[in-house]
Amino acid sequence: MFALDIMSWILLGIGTLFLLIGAVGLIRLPDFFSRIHAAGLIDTLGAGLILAGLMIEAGWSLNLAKLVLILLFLLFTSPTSSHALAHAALVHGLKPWRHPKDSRQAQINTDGDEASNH
Amino acid sequence: MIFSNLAALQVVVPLIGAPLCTLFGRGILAWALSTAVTWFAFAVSISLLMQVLCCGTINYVMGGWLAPWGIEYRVDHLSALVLLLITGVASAVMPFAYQSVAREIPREKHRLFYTAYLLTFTGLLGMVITGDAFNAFVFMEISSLSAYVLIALGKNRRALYASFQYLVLGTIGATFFVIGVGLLYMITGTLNMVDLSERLSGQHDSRVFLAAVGFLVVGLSLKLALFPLHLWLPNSYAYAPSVVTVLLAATGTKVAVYLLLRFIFTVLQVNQQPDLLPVVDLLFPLALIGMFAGSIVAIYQTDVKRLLAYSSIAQMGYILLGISMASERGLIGAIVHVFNHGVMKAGLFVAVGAIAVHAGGTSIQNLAGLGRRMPFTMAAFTICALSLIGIPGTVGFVSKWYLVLAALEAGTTRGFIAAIAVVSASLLAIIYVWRVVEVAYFANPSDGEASVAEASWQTQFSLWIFSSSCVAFGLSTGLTAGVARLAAQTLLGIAP
Amino acid sequence: MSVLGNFNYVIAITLSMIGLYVLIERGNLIKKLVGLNVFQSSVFLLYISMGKIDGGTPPIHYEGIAPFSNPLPHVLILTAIVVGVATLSVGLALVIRIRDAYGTIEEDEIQALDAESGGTE
Amino acid sequence: MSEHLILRVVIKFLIPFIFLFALYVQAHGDYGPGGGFQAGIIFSVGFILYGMIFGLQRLRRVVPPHLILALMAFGLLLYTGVGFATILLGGTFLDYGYLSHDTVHGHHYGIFLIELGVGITVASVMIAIYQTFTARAEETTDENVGTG
Amino acid sequence: MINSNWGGAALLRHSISLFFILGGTWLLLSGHMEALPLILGAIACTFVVYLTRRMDIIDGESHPIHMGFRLPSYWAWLAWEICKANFDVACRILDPRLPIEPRLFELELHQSSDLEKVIYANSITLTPGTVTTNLDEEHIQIHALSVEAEREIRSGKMAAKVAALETSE
Amino acid sequence: MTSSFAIVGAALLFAMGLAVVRAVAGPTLFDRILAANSFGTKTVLLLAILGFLVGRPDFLDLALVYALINFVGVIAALKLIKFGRFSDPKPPVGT
Amino acid sequence: MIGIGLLLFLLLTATGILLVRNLFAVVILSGIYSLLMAGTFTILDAVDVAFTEAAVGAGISTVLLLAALGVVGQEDRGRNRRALIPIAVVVLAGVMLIYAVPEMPPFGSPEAPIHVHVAPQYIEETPSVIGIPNVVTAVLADYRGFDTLGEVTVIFTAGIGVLLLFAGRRRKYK
Repeated sequence: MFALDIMSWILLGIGTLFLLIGAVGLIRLPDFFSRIHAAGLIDTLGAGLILAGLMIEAGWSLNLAKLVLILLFLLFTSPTSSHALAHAALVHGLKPWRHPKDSRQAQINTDGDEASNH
Repeated sequence: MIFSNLAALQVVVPLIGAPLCTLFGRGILAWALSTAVTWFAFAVSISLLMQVLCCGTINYVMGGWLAPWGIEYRVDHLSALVLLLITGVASAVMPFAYQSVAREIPREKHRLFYTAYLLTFTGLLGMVITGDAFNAFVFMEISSLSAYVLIALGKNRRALYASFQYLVLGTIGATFFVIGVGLLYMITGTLNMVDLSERLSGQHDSRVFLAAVGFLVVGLSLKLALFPLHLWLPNSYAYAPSVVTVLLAATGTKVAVYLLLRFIFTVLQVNQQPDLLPVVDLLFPLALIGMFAGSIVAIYQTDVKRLLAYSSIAQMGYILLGISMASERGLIGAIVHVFNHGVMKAGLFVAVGAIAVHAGGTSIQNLAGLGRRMPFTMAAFTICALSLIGIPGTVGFVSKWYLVLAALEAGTTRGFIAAIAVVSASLLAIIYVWRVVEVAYFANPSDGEASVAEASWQTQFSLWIFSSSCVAFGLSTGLTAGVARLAAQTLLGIAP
Repeated sequence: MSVLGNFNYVIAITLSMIGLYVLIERGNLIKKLVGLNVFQSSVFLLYISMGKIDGGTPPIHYEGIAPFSNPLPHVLILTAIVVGVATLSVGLALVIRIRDAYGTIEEDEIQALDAESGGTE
Repeated sequence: MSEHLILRVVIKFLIPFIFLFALYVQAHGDYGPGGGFQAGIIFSVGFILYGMIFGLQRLRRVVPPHLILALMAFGLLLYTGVGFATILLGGTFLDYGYLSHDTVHGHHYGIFLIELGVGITVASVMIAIYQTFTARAEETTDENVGTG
Repeated sequence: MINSNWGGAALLRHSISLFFILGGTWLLLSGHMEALPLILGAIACTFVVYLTRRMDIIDGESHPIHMGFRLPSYWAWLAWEICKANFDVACRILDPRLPIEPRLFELELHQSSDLEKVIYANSITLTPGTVTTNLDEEHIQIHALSVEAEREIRSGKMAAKVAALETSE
Repeated sequence: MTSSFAIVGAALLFAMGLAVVRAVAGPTLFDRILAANSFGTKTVLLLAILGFLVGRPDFLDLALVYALINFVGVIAALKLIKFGRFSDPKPPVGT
Repeated sequence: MIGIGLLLFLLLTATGILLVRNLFAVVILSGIYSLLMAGTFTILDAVDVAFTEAAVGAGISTVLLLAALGVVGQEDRGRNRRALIPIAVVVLAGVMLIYAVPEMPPFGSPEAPIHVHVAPQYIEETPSVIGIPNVVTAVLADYRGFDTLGEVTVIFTAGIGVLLLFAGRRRKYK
């Protein structure tokens, strides 16, 4: 029993860690497209590990089933919405940020988009 | 079985009528169904009134749960009278509605229009009959939501904007009401009005209580278009379809007045709490300003519908004046005026609806010479207009008489001011009514529109019901003033 | 009892005032409706805060759990939420119609158009 | 249209489960959080998702507007009908105890039926509102009113 | 009813499988084994199957029963890949120098069915560091956070795994 | 065990705060939608945690609903952006 | 503690709604606001309400608002009313409520009037008289079933209203 608790703690801990890193990335990364990757961090390992930790805690019960359903649901929907979001942004004309050293293109200002959204 | 469930049927039958109207109301059926429902409701309200008169207050428990736990319907003299007004107006206007709706609303919308009409009707009835504060809010929203939609159906695009303004202000009003009810609930733990009043005694100096009173009064004042909060009213009345204007002008604001009376007297028991009297005192100046501002603005209107709308704001001032006196006579005046003003405004707006159809518009110029072209309509209009002034022999006189009596009876300076105000505002009413009547009877019609036909018999039927009751209730005051006296006594907690 | 002790109420009141301000002050009709939403839902918060009881749990009977929070505010607010969404949808429908009829959803422009097309006021 | 490929496949997969979940919420309102209203909303969300991905035309073919209107009225009638039944059986309006010999069972039936009525009305109203709004959006673009 | 180009037998098979999947889900959600909830569950599942048929959304795309048990083993592999990628991205975010070189690139698709394409695209998105931004008949466009992520995709390991899902039937 | 749930809850709250900041700050609409989406995921997790924290795991139904609703909201937002309005001019080609 | 955090976020989001000009962003923020509100409700033990608020506020309302934005465009041109009257109204109402706060029953106190008067009977009676565990459903559908009838009627009214506003051909206004 104690071993299970430890397992659950570890899973929750790592999950929380990834969650926080993802959230920091959401703020820290330079443009929309790279932020999607940070959000992906939260959606996959953050959510997955936390839910897994809870599953261990729930034991063999109905709650386990529900947690599995939630996880499955998240794993189906989150890439779909990420993809749709990225695609829409590209179609809409948002240009991905490139590293200054990495390209000869002029750097595209990500802030200029507000005005053209209608 | 039916007889013991009358209180429930009063609301539930229109409530069932609405979806039935959606399902089956093809063609003329929608109108027929609505007529049947409103007339049935009228019959029910008459028998409810008789029941109340013979055996006192009716309590009906919904779902068999006793009062503070379940929702209770409570019919006393006041609610029976207001129910009678609502059902009476709604059913008497149906013959007029048949043609008016056919003209103003596209055919494919009729079914939904009558559904919404019945829903408004249901909401108004529910607000009056319920004895539960939160239930009143729910029904308030039913009636308001359907009223917004009905107003927006007017032909002019301004109807849309008027309706939106009404929606915003009406929702603010309703939300304030909910805040007020919530605060009261917070310190008592109950929502039933009678139970509330019992449990509130002794808490009258609590700050929560005072805030609750403030929010309730402001919220309801928004709904009843008390003077500085009246902004939604003129446009809504002016641009709504005729039938809708009749129903709302005659009953919509009256129901809000009813709720105000209910809360001030039944729940808060202002008259027994000397430290609460400032609440009603505050109504006094507002009522005076409303009376004069409404009348004066009405004088300058060029559109008869708007003129009548501003006159409604002024008349609301009379009613609040009566309430602010918080005496038996004053309340009788207020209650009688609620009833009387409902009847006469219904008549006036039916007439204006007929004029709009036959004379091509409702601006004062359109009325030129109508006294000869539409003699019956204009005669009925004039009767109702005279009672708006308060000529003896009409209903308007009765209510103003009680108001002046109450004012003089008070014997204070304020009383004298009130009495003078009632008389002088009536003089202002003479001016704006005269402007209309003069044009109708003495002006020559502008060229071209030579052949204006008299309104159809259905319209005449509705119109004459209202105008003749203006005279009938003006001559025999037994029903209105008698019931109003009993209602006032119940409100004030004086044994009849 | 200090004001801070009723932190929830204070926040609910502040929120409702922000909502009310957006509702009254903003000229854009959609924004008004969003303000209305904020205003209403903060009133819901006020109600729900009353219902909370220290150490309580949701009022669903479950073996061996003692104090329940008060279910009545929950019921009232369920009804009020429904009323809120109904108002919102009718309001939005009106806004769309206004956009059709006037070509704008800014309050001052609508009023200007109304004044332009003549008529009283 | 490529975005549609991913969205289409995922949503096709999800919709049955959304419906099932809505019905579960409807049926288990007695035991846990939920009830007719929430179920109705979730149910309508399933249809709205379908409408968003597959277009209004197909949504209208699945649930034609006249059917929606009828269902709206039907839900409300079901609710009031239960109330009338209790009156006819000798109780007051909505006194479910009279629906069965055993009062507790009566309450069960009553709650079940009215929650069903709530669910039907709410779901159909939400679908109706969505259909109406999007239909108007299409019309507006057809006329090319622009953004001004 | 909307016409479907799916044959009657396949449609029936998918309907029945959907019914049982839904039934299982219902049991997991409900947990009440009394008669009434079970009857309600049966009614609910039938109703949902009816609705989905009416919506014309039952087919192999939405209920890939033909992939059978190969799917879970793919998921296990994918989970491990996701863990590795997560670690990589997390390091990049936390590194004070922020060593990212975002790039967009296109690849040719070798998967034949729509379903495989979708699984492939979603797997790419699910793996942090790469997001599918466009998918059409022959090409897939990907936004990657770093050169390494791009190289990983270009290696084609994942594409092969996905392609193996539908073969051999 | 409870304390560890509380710690996770607090961390989630912090992450949610960052998401709200992103949603308010923008700068593009897509950032806001992304923030809302990620916010939704965190709410789902928070609810699941809360269920265990309060000892009433039947909150999980709620979490499931949140996940669903969040998805719908994002799809609706994208739909609007992509078409500049809200509907397809013609139904897409069937399957 | 989590509750306080959520409340602060609510304030932050509401301020965002107040200040942000782009209507689309406002709608997204109002979606987040609803989610936060739902979270707060959960913490305050109102599970059913949280359920509904999430489904309605974050789901349906957002979809409807977005649908409407699709028709009316998403600019807030930002010409507001003269701010004096609104500020006065808001301050007045706010002060009135804040004034009442110190005398409100303390938050969470089991002795508050609402916890001793009507509600205890609901909680005690429900399992035996109505026979279901969820007290909220029992009160909603049974004790106060008539309120719920009103609620359904409100929704029905909204549906009828929207259909009525859009039925038929578009009318040309003068």
